[in-house]
Amino acid sequence: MSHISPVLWQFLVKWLTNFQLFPPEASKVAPEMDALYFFMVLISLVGLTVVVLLIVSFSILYNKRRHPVATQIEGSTLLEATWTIIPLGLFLVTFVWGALLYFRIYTPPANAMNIYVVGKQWMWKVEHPGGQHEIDALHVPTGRPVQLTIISQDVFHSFSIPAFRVKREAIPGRYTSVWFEATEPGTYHLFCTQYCGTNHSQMIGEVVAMTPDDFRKWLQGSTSGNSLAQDGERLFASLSCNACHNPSPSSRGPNLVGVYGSHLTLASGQTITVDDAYLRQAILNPSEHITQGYAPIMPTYQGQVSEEGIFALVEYLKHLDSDYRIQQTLNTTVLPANNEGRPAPGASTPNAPGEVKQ
Amino acid sequence: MSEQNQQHAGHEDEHHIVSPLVYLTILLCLLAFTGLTVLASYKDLGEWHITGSLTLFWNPVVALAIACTKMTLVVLFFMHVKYSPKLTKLTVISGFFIFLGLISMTLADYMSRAWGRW
Amino acid sequence: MSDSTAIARGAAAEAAHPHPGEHPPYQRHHFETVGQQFDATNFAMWLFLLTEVMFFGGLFASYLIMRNWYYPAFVEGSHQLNIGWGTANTAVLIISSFTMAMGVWSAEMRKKGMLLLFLSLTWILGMAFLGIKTIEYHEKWVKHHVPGLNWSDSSFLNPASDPEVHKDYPGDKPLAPEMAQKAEMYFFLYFAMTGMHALHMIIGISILTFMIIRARQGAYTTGHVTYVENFGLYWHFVDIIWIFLFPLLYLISRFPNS
Amino acid sequence: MSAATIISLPDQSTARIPKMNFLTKENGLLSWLLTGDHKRIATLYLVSITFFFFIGGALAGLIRLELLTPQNDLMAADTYNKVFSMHGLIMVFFFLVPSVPATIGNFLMPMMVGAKDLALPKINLLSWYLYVIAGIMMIYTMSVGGVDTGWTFTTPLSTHYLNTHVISAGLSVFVAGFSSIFTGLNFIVTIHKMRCPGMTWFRLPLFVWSNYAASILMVLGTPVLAITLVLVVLERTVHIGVFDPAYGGDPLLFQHLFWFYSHPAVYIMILPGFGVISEVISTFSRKRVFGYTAVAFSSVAIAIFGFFVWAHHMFIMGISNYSALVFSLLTMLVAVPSAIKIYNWAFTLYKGSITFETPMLYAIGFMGLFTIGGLTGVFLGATGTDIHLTETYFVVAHFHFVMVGGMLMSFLAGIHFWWPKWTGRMYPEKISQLAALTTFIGFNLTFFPQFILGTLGMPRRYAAYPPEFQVLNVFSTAGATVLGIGYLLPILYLTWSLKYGEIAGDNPWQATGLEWQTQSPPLTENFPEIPIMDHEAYDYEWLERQQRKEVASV
Ligand code: HEA
Ligand code: HEA
Ligand code: HEC
Ligand code: CUA
Ligand SMILES: [Cu+2]
Repeated sequence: MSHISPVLWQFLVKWLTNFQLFPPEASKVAPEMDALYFFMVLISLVGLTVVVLLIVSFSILYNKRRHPVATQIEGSTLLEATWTIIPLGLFLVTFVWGALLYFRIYTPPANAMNIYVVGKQWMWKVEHPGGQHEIDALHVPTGRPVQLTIISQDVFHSFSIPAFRVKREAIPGRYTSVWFEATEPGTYHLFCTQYCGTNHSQMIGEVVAMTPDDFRKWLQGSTSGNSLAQDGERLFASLSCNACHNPSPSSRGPNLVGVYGSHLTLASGQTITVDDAYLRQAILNPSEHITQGYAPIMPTYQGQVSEEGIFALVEYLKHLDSDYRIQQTLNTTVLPANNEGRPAPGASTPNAPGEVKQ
Repeated sequence: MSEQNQQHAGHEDEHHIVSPLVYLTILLCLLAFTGLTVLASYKDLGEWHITGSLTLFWNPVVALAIACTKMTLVVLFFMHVKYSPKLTKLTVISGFFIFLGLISMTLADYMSRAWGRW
Repeated sequence: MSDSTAIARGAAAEAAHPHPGEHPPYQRHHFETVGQQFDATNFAMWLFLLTEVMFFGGLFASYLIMRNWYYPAFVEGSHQLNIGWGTANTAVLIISSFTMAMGVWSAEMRKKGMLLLFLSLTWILGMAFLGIKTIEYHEKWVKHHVPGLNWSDSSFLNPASDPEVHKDYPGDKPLAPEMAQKAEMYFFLYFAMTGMHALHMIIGISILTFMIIRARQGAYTTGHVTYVENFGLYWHFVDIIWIFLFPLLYLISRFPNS
Repeated sequence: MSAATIISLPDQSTARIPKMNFLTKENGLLSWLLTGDHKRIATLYLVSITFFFFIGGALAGLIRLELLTPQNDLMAADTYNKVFSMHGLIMVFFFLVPSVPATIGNFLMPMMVGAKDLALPKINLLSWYLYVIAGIMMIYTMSVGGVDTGWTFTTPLSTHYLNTHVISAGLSVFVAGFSSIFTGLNFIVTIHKMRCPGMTWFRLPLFVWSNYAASILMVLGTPVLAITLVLVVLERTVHIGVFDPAYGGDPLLFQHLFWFYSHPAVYIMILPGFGVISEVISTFSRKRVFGYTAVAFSSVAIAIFGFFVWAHHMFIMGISNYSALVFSLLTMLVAVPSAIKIYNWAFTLYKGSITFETPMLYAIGFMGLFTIGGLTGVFLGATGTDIHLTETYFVVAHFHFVMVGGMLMSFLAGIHFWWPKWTGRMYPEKISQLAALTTFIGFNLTFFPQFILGTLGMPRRYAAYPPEFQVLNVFSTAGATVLGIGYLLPILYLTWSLKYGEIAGDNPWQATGLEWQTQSPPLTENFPEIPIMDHEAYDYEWLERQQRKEVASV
């Protein structure tokens, strides 16, 4: 042992103590993903072993010295059918299994709490509905499904949390989403996995999964004062959206109360369901989809609102379920101290009167 | 094997020299179709609501159908594919097959997105 | 090739080498027979056209998707095109395809005069096409419809500012600014597609010039029509591309859903 | 290794390399630069791609050195990005795509079908010139500062956000693409139209079949890449276009168009290699390839299905879930023909009479490594696991297993196998066996740890990484050094053998292909007279009869 150089020795020790084959399983889907992964490892091993066994045994048995003259064989339909059908069957099983998992990871449950993520060169900006902002970090509670709504403000990025086995591309100009439910409190890697230019490898951070209690504490400790929806409300007023979108019968734009989740008929005759992505489009490219019965007069807000601002507007519109809110905004640009409207999750507590800062 | 034979069979009948009369007929057809497609474009041919969000407009459909017909005429007669060996026919068909694969599978992705654009 | 190699490629080739076994001068050394040479080059030309199909395929795919995204902009963009010129150009190109086919026919019939006539006609029609295209491009330039280089949205922000077009399309409404911008995308694709097509025309006309010179020396009327025939394929292919560009760019947006 | 061998060389004391052959036919630089001879063009290609391989390899060395430590200490992040981008671009477009088809394929295709040359010799030469022009453009790009888009030119990064030399790199790949289109086109025409009498489709060597399939992909896929790159270049120059959302475009459209080429391209990169393996396995087990028809058709099936799986590179990129489903299913289907091939090769050994010369060692290495590479491709093709594994080192390991463990191994197998035909001389057997072993070991050491890294979540294209990944990276770098030696050896001893190698004679392996029935190096016209094919491919009994006849007549 003494002959091994200390560097090498240290190295080996380090390796043996830290050796892992897969990252921690810290989310609900992680064990499911790993089950499929190990199933595939297993069939791969079987397939590979068969190949290797065949090669090795034939190499020994039919070595030229042992078997100087080859016996010519055409082929064998039966054998060939065997090794067509068995791999095909196994591949199809992985396909179905994989597809189930894929749909699971990319179909958020209805009760998921929503967190917004903006990727930019080279950082992740996270917006909680409660108004907490984070950079290159994401705090989430355990035991609760969390949906991420992701967008990039410049190039492709990709939001990856290996310990949760989830990953989703951040695409410029479009929302994507992914969800997970953390199970183990802890700190995990957050990577940008899509090559995005110079500091791609610096676009990393950490995901902190906390028990619901800790999470609540954290939310309170890191509040910025007003919720995302309130930010949105303020934007709604300052961009004078309410000039057109108000409950008065003479308003030029449709009333936006309850618009989220509703079915709109467009001038083209198409019907669509209003979701986050539609709201974003309606603000940035209003003329692309004109609601039936309205003139295409809404101006574009491209270049005037940041992606975070749009998130705020979207969050506001999502929770806009009574005319009262609009009335309020209409009447005064000073925010009402105690607003009605369903408060955004996690945002209720910090909103004491007078706390609103501009 | 079959192709080997056909390749040679090809030589014998392949150099079918198309008569100028055929060319002239095709030319007239093509010009007529050009006229037709322009005329058709000046008329609103309406639309067909398949389901709520799927609507088919007849104008583009007609225009593209005429274009396809014209293409077929050019390919078959001016380019002699009608008189060409099977191999040439197969080549043409496979080209369009892959082309349609590109277009249709790309468009299918766009159309089946939950909500992005489209 | 097998025994059937002796079969010459029809009357034309037969006359070219009356003594079997003696190769005509245009037969390349590595081919066994003229027939094989003809088949091979002809097939190669077809394969090349396949690559061209796929090459334009990328453009067509882009166009279809963008048109569906920015439908109003593409509609009004296309209203800026002059269907008269487009139709004229389509006719010109179709006729040139006809003259090209006749050129091939003359070569096969060994009519040097006819061949020269038809090749020259094709050449003239090709130039006419490019001429008309130049007029159209020039108009785009004058109207500031050249994306990236000389662009202004005004015709789309306010269609009435463009009385000539507005007269024909009174239904055109002012586009919202961000949609009007997308008309630039339409013209980008318009220039990319017609430009790529025009490039093919220019290449074709250059080859045609060379062929006319060679044809005057009697090159293609000795029974060796491969070159003319293959060029014909290319020319017809370029025609076909236009046959699709014409409706896609000029015609199909005349009646947007109202 | 076993002492048993099938090498049968002529008596070295009397043997001479034939005076008249394609190498000696004409002399002088011009006779090479203006040649129409497919064998000379193949030689030109061989020299050029070897050059680029070593550039690409040196860049790989830099990558591995940088990744030795978690920090980016050897070079700036920017430089690292340029290094792996150039590594990918050069290895893919300037080495692997032309490797087997444009060199070995060019050399053999006419001989295997019994023709004097490819159907279009001038186009063939043009293809090499295009390659050289593209190569010069790439070297220019590299010398003025390189490009850091990754080999995938991802928009909008490439169109809007970088100020490196995207345009010259893009145009270079554009030109290289046409070079490969012309090679493919030439092969298809040659296979259809230039077969010698009696050479029916099902008497063709499997090498021809698999190159045929690859050529279809080249002819139909590459133009889409070409137009895509043109659009990228236009977008960069006129600042309006269809890919960049800032101009209203759609970056996913770029992904669709790019992968429409680049997935088929991976089969362009492997199918010709499959062909080499068929030839080598058959020759060294003295047996007809088991299930010839299935192996032949599986190549064509891969080519056809291969066109319709491209979006498996985009599973997490926001394509529709239903699309993902379809593409995943097709990916599974396209994997099956490869499985068929592997098992058919394995069964070719059954009741054979096997020897283990270098090409065979490489071929066996290929079978193991390609199986691993291919099966891990299935991990990525399953939509669910792809979410976790995509864009990590798992993908890097996957494609190095198939490209380096697969195609590069088969390229080396082919080079050794046809070296005697090409140069008339044998390579030194013992040292080359050592080289084969070295590459195999080095390869596994380099890339196997990357599977684990990828599973652990280490992202690809990272100049710096969290320290806990270091150990495996150190293994990988150590392996790359061994691998580098493994690749350096052949170039040394092969060069040596040009002068000092034993004289090979016409058919040192006692192989059945038509190319072995002519002198080595072959005549410019390949055969004294056009052969007549009167037996199946890999008919070793025919070969024996033939040899008996020859002996009798002497
Ligand atoms: C030579 C090149 C080559 C080849 C042949 C392949 C072959 C395959 N590839 Fe690979 N691939 C690449 C080169 C290649 N790939 C490259 C370069 C990338 C990355 C590009 C980039 O992003 O930079 C990539 C990326 C890549 C991805 C995208 C990953 C991602 O970015 O998320 C996927 C996903 O489906 C994939 C799948 C496959 C599959 C299913 C095959 C199949 O064809 C494999 C088929 C083979 C087998 C399956 C093995 C043999 C089978 C057996 C022996 C049977 C076993 C028996 C039993 C199961 C019983 N590849
Ligand atoms: C044909 C294709 C091919 C080949 C042969 C190789 C060969 C090698 N590749 Fe590469 N690789 C790619 C195609 C290929 N690669 C592609 C497409 C990418 C993706 C790029 C992207 O993300 O855009 C990639 C990316 C890539 C990465 C990931 C970079 C990243 O994502 O950050 C790594 C890291 O280990 C790597 C390593 C290697 C190594 C060690 C070899 C070795 O096999 C090379 C061995 C050869 C030599 C070493 C040369 C011979 C020896 C000498 C010249 C002497 C000098 C040697 C030294 C200084 C060591 N490659
Ligand atoms: C000039 C008046 C005007 C202003 C200012 C305006 N809008 Fe609109 N908006 C409209 C009209 C008219 C429509 C319906 C036609 C359409 O879909 O474009 C509309 C549609 C919408 C829709 C789509 C929902 C639906 O029912 O059609 C949303 C969401 C929306 N606006 C949000 C906003 C936001 C957020 C702002 C401010 C940042 C804003 N609008 C400012 C006039 C306006
Ligand atoms: Cu952001 Cu990589
Ligand atoms: Cu792929």
